Amino acid sequence: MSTKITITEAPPGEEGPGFFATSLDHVVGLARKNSIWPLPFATSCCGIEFMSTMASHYDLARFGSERMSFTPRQADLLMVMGTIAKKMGPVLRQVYEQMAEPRWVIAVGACASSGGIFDTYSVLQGIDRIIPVDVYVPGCPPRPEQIIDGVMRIQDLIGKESVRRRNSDEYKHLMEQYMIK
Amino acid sequence: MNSSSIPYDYLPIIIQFLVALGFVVLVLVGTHLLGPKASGKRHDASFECGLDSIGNARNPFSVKYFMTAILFVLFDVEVIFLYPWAVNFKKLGMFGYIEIIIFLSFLMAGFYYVIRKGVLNWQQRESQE
Amino acid sequence: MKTNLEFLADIHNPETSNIPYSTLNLGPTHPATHGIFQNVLKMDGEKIISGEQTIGYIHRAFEKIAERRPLYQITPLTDRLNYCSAPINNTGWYLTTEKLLGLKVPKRVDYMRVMVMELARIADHIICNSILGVDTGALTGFTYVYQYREKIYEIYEEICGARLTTFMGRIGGFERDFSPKVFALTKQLLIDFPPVWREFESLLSRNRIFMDRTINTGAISVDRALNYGFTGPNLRATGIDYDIRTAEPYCSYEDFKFDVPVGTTGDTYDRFVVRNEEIWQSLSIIEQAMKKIEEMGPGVYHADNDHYYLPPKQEVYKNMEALIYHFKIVMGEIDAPVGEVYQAVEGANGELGYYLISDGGRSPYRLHFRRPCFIYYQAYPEMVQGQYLSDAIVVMSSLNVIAGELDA
Amino acid sequence: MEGITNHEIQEFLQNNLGESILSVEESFGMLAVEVHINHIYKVVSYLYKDETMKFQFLTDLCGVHYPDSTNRELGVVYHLQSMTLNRRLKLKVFVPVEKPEVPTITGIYGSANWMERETFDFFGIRFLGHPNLKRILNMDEMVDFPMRKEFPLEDPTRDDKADFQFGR
Repeated sequence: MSTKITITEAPPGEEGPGFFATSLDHVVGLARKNSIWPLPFATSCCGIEFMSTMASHYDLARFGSERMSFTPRQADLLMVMGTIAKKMGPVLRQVYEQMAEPRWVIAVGACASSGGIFDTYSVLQGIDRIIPVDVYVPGCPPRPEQIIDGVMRIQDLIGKESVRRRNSDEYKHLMEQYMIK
Repeated sequence: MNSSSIPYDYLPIIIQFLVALGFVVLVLVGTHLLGPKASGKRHDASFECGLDSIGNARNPFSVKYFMTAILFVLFDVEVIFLYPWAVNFKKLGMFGYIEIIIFLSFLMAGFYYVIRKGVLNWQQRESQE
Repeated sequence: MKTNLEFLADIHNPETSNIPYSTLNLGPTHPATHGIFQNVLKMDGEKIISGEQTIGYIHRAFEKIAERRPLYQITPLTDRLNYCSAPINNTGWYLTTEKLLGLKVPKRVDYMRVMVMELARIADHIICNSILGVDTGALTGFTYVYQYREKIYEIYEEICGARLTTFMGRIGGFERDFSPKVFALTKQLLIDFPPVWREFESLLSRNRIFMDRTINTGAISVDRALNYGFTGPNLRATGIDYDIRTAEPYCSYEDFKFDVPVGTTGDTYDRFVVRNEEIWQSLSIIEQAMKKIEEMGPGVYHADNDHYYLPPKQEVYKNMEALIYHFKIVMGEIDAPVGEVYQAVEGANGELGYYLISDGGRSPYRLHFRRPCFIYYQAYPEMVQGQYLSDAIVVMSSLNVIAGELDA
Repeated sequence: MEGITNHEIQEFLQNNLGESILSVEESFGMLAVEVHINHIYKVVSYLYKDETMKFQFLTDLCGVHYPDSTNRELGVVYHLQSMTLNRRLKLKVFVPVEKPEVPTITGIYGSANWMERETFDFFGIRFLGHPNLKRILNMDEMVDFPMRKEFPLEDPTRDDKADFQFGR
C-alpha cells in the first residue's frame, strides 16, 4: 500500500486556540463538496461502468455520494452517462431543468461529451448543445477511476464556488444562452 | 432552602429549548437566504420521468387505497392502546388480562368483518379488456 | 338509499363505479427500467390493465454505420449491442465473417473463444440475477456478487486490455496468445466464485419474500413465447431446451459436455433459476476448455489468412508481401467476397444473429443484427396484464432487456 | 444432424407452392427462396401449418434496399426456422419503391409486429394490415427513411468535419 496519503488541507482562515474562522464561501463549499447526491442518468455502456463505480470495488460512496437520487428533486449532480439520442434530448433537458439549484453536470463518456463514435443522424452530438456542462469525462466507456476523477474535479469546482455565483449575471447569461428560465 | 418553585431552577431547560429553537430557525432562515432559487414553468412542473405530465392528478382514484390506509390507522391505534397495558401487565394481573381480551376481541370482530367483506384484496375486479 | 352492502358491491363491478383507470408512466429515466425505454401502464388501482411501450431512446443507427466500415471495424459496434457480455457479440461477428470468407479456424482458437464466451455469459447472468435481487429489495446480493464481475473484468483486461467494450480477438483468431496470467486468473476465479455463487443462490432461491414476489409473476406459456420469438434463457424458462450451442454447434461446442437447464412455467422465478443453473454449466465449460487448451500446450492462436489477419510486426518490416497486406488491411482496402450469410450465436439473453449481405465491396452492403431483446420485449404488456405494479418491475428486470441491444 | 435436408425442402416447395416461388438458391447451407409479393402470406402460413415442414418460428425480419434494380428496389427478408427439425429457411420479397406495400404476417407471428415497424421506420415499406404501423426507433417527427442508400449517415448539424475545416 502506498504510504503517500495526502490529507486535504483546511481552507484558509484565522486559527486560534479552540476556534477556527474562515469565510462563509469556504464553509458552504466544504459542506456541499462532500455531500453531492448524484443523479445517474445512465443510458448505455457508461451506465454499467457507473455500476462498477458504485459497487464495492471502486465505491463512489467514499466521496460522499452514497445516496443516488433517481429524481431530479433531491439531486445536486447530473451525471449523464451514455449515448443521448435526439429522441432523448427533450427528456434530458426536462430532467436538468427540474433539478434544484445549485446543480452541476458531468458528461461521462465520449457519447455524452461529443456524440462519440456515433456521428449519426439519430444521436445528439454532445449534451452541451442542450444543457450547460461543468466537467467532461473522456473514454468510451471511461474506467471507474476516470469517473471518480470527474467527480473529484466537480468537488474542486464546488469547493471554490462562491455562494452568490447562481445570482451573478454571468450565470444568468449562461442560462439565457440555453433558454433556461 | 429547597423550595423547588424558584424559577431559576428551570433556567437550563429554557436555555436548552431556546438553543434547539434557535438552531431550527437559524438553519431555516439561513438556507432560505443562502441557497439559490430556481423556479420556472418547467422547473415547477411535476417530475414525470422526464416527460410532460398529462391530465391532472386530482381525478378520483380507487377507493381501495383509502380503505387500506384507514384500516391501517385503525389497527395501529389499537396497538398503541396495548402499550400501557404491556408495560405493567404483571401488576394488573388477571383483571388486566381479561380487560385486554375483551378489548382485543372487539377489534378482532371488526377485523373479521373487514376480511369477510373482502375490502383489502384487489383481486375481485378482474380486468375486463 | 344504497345499503352498505350495495355500496361495497359497487366497488367491485366496474360498470357502475365511475372511477376511471389511472395511467402510470414508467418513463425513460426510471431506476426500475435498467435502461431507457418507456412503459405507459393503464392501471385499475394497483392492477395493470394494459401497457404500451415506447423505445428508441438511444437508437444509434448501428446498421447504417456498419454499411460504411470495413469488416474488422464493425467489431466495436458489436461490443455496444449487449454491453454486459461484449465478447459473445464480438465472437459472433467473427464467426459470421469467417463463414463468409470460408476461413478454417484452428481448434485451439475455438477453445479459447469458448472460454471467453462462457466468461461473458457468467458476467451477464451475474448482473441480471443480482439486479433482480436488488429489485426485490436484496441489495447485499448485488454488492457482494458484483465483485466477481470485477474479477472477470481483470481477465478481460489481461486478454484484450478493455473491461467492458472489449473488441476481443480478430477475424481468424486472437491478436496475441493468452498469457499465463489469464489462465491463473481464470483458475482462481473457478476456485473463488462457486462458493460465493452458492451463497448468493441460497440467499435468494429459497427466500420466502423472493419466492412470493417472483413465483408465477409474468408467466408466459410455451406457444405464446414461441409466437413472440423468445429465445435464450427466457424461452428455456418456459420449458423448451432450444440452445444454439447444442442445436447448431458453432465454434466446436460439440466437444464440450454440458446440459441445457430448462424451467417449467416460464415465470420470473424460473428465469432466475435457469440463469443460475446456466452459470454452473458455464463454469464447467470453462474448466473443460482450460483443460483442453492446456493439453494442446502453447500453439497457434490464429488462422493464417494474410488478407484478413494482420501479419506480425517483425514480418512487416522485413518482407514485401507482409507490408502490402498490413497496409491493405489497415486501410480497409480488402474486398470481401460476394454472398449472404446468417450466423446465430447464443448470446446471454437470446439468439444473437448477424445477417450479412456482401456485394464484394470492402464494407457490407447490408448488415442486420437479430437482437433478441428487441424481439421478446414485445411480449411485456401481455406478460404483465392482470398483475400488480410491483410484479411489473420484477418481470422487466428478469427479462434482462438491455437498451443498447434494444435500440441498436 | 437428422431432420430434413435443403434438398427435401426444395422439392416440397416446388410441388406444393410451385406457382408462388420465383427462384430458389442455396448459400452457406441455407435456402433463399424468392416469393411472389401476392403469395407471401399464403407461403408463410402454409409453412406454418404444414406438419412435415413445421416452420413455426420467425427468427428475423428485415428490409433491404437495392436502389438500382428497377421496380424491385425494396426487399423484405424473412428468416424462418423449424425448431423441431432444426432447419432454417430464408424467404425474400421484392417491391417497387413507388408502391412499397407488403402484407403483414403479425397474424401468424406476434414477434413480427415490432420487426415490421422497424422495417417501416428504416425503409418506408408499408405493411398492410399491421395493427399499429408507426415509427419505433426514430423520432416520430422524422419524415424520410434513414436506411435507404441515398440518406446520409452523418449528423447534418455537425460542422467540425465540414469541408471548410479542411480547406476544401
